[in-house]
Amino acid sequence: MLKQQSEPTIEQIQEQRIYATMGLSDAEYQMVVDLLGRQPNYTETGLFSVMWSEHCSYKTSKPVLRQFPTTGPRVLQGPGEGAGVVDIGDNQAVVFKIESHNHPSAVEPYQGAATGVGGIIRDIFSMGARPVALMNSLRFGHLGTPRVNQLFEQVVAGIAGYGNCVGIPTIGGEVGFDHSYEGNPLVNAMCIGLINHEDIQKGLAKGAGNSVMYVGAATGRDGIHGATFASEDLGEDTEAKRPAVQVGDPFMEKLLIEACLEIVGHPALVGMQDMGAAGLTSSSAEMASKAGMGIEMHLDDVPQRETGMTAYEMMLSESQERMLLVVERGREAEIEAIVSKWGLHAVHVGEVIEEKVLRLIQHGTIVAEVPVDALAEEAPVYQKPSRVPAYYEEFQAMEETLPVVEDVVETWRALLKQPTIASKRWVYDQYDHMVQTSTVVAPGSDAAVIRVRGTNKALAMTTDCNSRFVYLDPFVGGQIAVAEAARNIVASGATPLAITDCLNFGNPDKPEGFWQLEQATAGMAEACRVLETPVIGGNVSLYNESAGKAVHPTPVVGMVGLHDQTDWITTQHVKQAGDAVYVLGETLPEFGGSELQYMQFEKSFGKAPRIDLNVEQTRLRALQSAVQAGLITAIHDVAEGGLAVALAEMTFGTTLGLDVTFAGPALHLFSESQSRFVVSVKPEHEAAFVEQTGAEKLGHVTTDDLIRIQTTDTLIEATRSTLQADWEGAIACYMTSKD
Amino acid sequence: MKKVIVSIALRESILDPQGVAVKGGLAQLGFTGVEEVRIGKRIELLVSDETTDTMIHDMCQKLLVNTVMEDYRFEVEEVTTA
Amino acid sequence: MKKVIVSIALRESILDPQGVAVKGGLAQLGFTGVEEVRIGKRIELLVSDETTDTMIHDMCQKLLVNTVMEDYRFEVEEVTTA
Amino acid sequence: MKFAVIVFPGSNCDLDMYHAVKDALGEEADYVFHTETSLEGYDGVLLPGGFSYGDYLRCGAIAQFSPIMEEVKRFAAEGKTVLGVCNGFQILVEAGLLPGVLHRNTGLKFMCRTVELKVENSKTRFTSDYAPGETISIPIAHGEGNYYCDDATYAMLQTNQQIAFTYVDNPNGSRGDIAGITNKAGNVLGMMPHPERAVEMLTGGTDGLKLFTSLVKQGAHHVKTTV
Ligand SMILES: Nc1ncnc2c1ncn2[C@@H]1O[C@H](COP(=O)(O)OP(=O)(O)O)[C@@H](O)[C@H]1O
Ligand SMILES: [Mg+2]
Repeated sequence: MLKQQSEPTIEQIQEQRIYATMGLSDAEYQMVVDLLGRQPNYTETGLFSVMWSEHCSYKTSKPVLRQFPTTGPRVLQGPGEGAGVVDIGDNQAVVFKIESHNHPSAVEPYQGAATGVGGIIRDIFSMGARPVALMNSLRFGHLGTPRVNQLFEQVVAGIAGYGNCVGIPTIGGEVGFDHSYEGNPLVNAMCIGLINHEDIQKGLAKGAGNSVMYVGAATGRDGIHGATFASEDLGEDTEAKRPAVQVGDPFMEKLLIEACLEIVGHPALVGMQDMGAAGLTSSSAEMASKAGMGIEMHLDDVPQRETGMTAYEMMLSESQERMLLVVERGREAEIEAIVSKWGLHAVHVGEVIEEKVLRLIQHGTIVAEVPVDALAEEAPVYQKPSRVPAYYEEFQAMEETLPVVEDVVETWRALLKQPTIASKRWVYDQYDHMVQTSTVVAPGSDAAVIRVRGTNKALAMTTDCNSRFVYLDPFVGGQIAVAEAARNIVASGATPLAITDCLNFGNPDKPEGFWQLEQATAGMAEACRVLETPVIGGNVSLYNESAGKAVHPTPVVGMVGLHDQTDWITTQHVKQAGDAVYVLGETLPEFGGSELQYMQFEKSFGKAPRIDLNVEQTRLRALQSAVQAGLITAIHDVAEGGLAVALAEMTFGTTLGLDVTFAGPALHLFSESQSRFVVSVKPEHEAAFVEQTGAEKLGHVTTDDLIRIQTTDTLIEATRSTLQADWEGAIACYMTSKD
Repeated sequence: MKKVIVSIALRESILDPQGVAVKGGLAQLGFTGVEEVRIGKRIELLVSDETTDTMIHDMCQKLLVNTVMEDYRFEVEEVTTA
Repeated sequence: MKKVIVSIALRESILDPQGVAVKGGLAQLGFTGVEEVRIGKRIELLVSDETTDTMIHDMCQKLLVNTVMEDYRFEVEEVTTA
Repeated sequence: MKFAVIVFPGSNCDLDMYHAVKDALGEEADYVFHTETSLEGYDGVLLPGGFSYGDYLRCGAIAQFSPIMEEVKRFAAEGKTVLGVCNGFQILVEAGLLPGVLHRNTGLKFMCRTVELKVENSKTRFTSDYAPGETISIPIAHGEGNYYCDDATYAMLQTNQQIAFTYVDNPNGSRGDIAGITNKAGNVLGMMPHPERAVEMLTGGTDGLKLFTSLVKQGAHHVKTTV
């Protein structure tokens, strides 16, 4: 049985530096004392510790995030709310955001991934939008060891379990495998929603006297600030009181979605926000702070799943599937009527007050009272020192050495079996990617596409980041991450609109770690400016390290694009024999960070491939006009594994083959030079296509079960069905093989 | 041959959405006297006589039980083969 | 207050794919002496003192158990509230 | 014809079913909430897919006790059309309107893909627009679609021609490759594949549409003969 622990006193917090176990530095504690004009009690210290954590305050990353362009003609809401909003015409808008759940997934992969999906969905519908699609971006260690296989299997199952149950199609994503993620997998989830302009909600606690209402799951001791329990004086009970794993309840989420979206149009609703990280604390403090008001909360009225919870525990709990609503005074019953139809309750837990404080009342006494702005706005911001890492200088100084490939066809086959390149069907077969019956391009092509029901428009979406390039050269790698996403959007026939990003990095307190963050975001910012894709929101996940080793810096880009007409939707698969095959973009001998290099050396080194953003943008524009002119039958961007892999992938799932000639040595077929596409075109459109894009002809599509590539030094041939079998079976093979 | 019955339950503090839904279902059926429902697993293993308790604990901790969220215990019964 | 523990198992004649997979998993871990694995449910109910055995059978047959494929039995324990 | 699309807490293919009827088929449809008790005025009832009550405990187990289900049973007993897809099928089975049970796929994983079905019986009111033995492509999306029944039941299904659809390549371990069955009277169909997801070329195919057009033809016929 749990023994009720008495909380440390105000003096103990200071003298024993208990605040430090919660993650506040000495200077930050002093700032709190100054802001309050007194020492904080235990609950108050807890409020500051979570609100001033990196996760909530972005105290380390704010300076680098300021580089991002966040506005544009279509941007209706940039960073700052639950999710960004972009106009798509006809009074409609698309709402999207990506978020990480790396650490919870490392501890409990199924629930960690599931609750990651649940959390990002709430960000979308708390804006008032109907969630219409989910995406994800995953990174694991080298597949084939029991530990990595189990993480991969459970994370995918968790994403599937949650998304399938709530009825939002998971229509795409990416999975990468690299030693750098061995001890620290990455699990990023993205959600996309649709909304009418007038329904856009802001999480504002306006109007003194209005009711603060709690809807959703009861609060338990889930995910409470782990650090707190590490303090020694908790002794025996530490194990039992260890922060409990957060369990997702997708059924509850589904009810919340329906209830909240029904409330969105209701005049009695003033504001709405989900309880994400730091649960009740962040939702209440932020809603009040943004509205220039305060909130008084009666903790005894908060629905509780466990008995004897302290104010500290309730405020810091990260129980899932909870929403906080502000409702016009006197009209609570109208909201309750809607919510109860869905089997839920809207519970009055507090009121909006004039005084700009968060005041917590429990058992008839005030247990905490702090200025809301101090919590939500006045967290310190740090400019961390930055230093160029030795590895980078070494890589930059390296002589470019070409890899040696003895048997080109064997290498080609081996690359297609690399889990990062191999078919991800094993993954997306487990996701319901069709529910809501709007999926036009399902997983398996460059970007996924859903139609916008009731219009002739469609939305394309992708998540991308080649972290090996970011590791080799964060600035260039950051540019490439954005450009690659744009390529995938354009390859689907759409116009890029905007991005959301998830910055997965190591420890920023190490100057070399901060340098990576600084450089990568600078590169991304520049690419966003040139490619005209503003950043409308995102998430930062730092300290992704295990045993002192950081993961490859992984700034995942989630991009959404728009098709004004569904006729423009294009996929990567060739459609008909006789079509001409073209390549756009120059192939150079670039192998730093390539899949070939990793396959041969199990590590990445050297220089990242170069990229010229202006060339990229010109090429993207040219392709878009070619698509819109109806000149193109298939487009695929050239990514991991180079041209050899891209050409093969164009034929997979079809019964067609290719006969092409490549004006370079066979080795260059595996180069990962940037800004390249392979395209198929009907013979009658070749002239117009070449004129618009300047593409170079490779050959044509055939009816044979054969891919034939003549290079300047070798003729390479393989049957499509063999290559496809290699590519299709690889992941399942890794998952069933005994190691 | 021995029969091992492993009983697995979610830790007390961990949310059991299934249990909550089943409680609701029972209430809908008119069984209102049900305070709480917790859903766990019951795994029956038929093992060779050489299997020791330590080995069973090992199986539980390595595979059968998710020790981050679940507690378990087991009983062993002798099985007389006909 | 009484605590009811319902044990639910798949009928013997029905293939238990999960059990087969777990057996394979155990073998992979080196536990080769495992002949068979069957995975069932264990439901714990906290019920009012008035709840009779007939009522519990009723709950099982109406909701907790699908009698087309599952068998069940239950035990009742008294709970002393502190 | 006018269809009722039943909405249980956790249903999530209700929207798809509704649009299949309204937009692709051009007939009338209403959402009917699970707490309703009347199906007056409807010619057919559609139980959509999803995860009613989270599919906690067993798929469809809790939904069978929703207030509307008494009325669905009455409706079925009157010989009117009831179609349960995916979770709807699971609910019909749990409610005893169809025999057997659906349990975990043998591969233990949720599967979402388009599969080929064989129309085993094209004489039902749900399949009359299909050719006998026709092969059609329809999406599946389920983790527990593995149909099981005992030998006697299986023999009965065969004798009475209650097997409407089978899988060409069994994805989940279903007994006799069963993908969909009717009740003995032929007015209740349960199937795991989603015909409502195959009604438009834009979203992947139209092979499911004939199921709905069959119903409309039969409905029109039914109206004619009873007036
Ligand atoms: N985690 C995932 N979830 C869903 N779909 C995925 C996932 N990973 C990859 N896919 C799908 O597999 C296909 C190939 O992925 P990828 O090789 O990353 O494409 P690209 O290099 O064009 O970005 C895409 O359609 C993608 O959406
Ligand atoms: Mg691509």
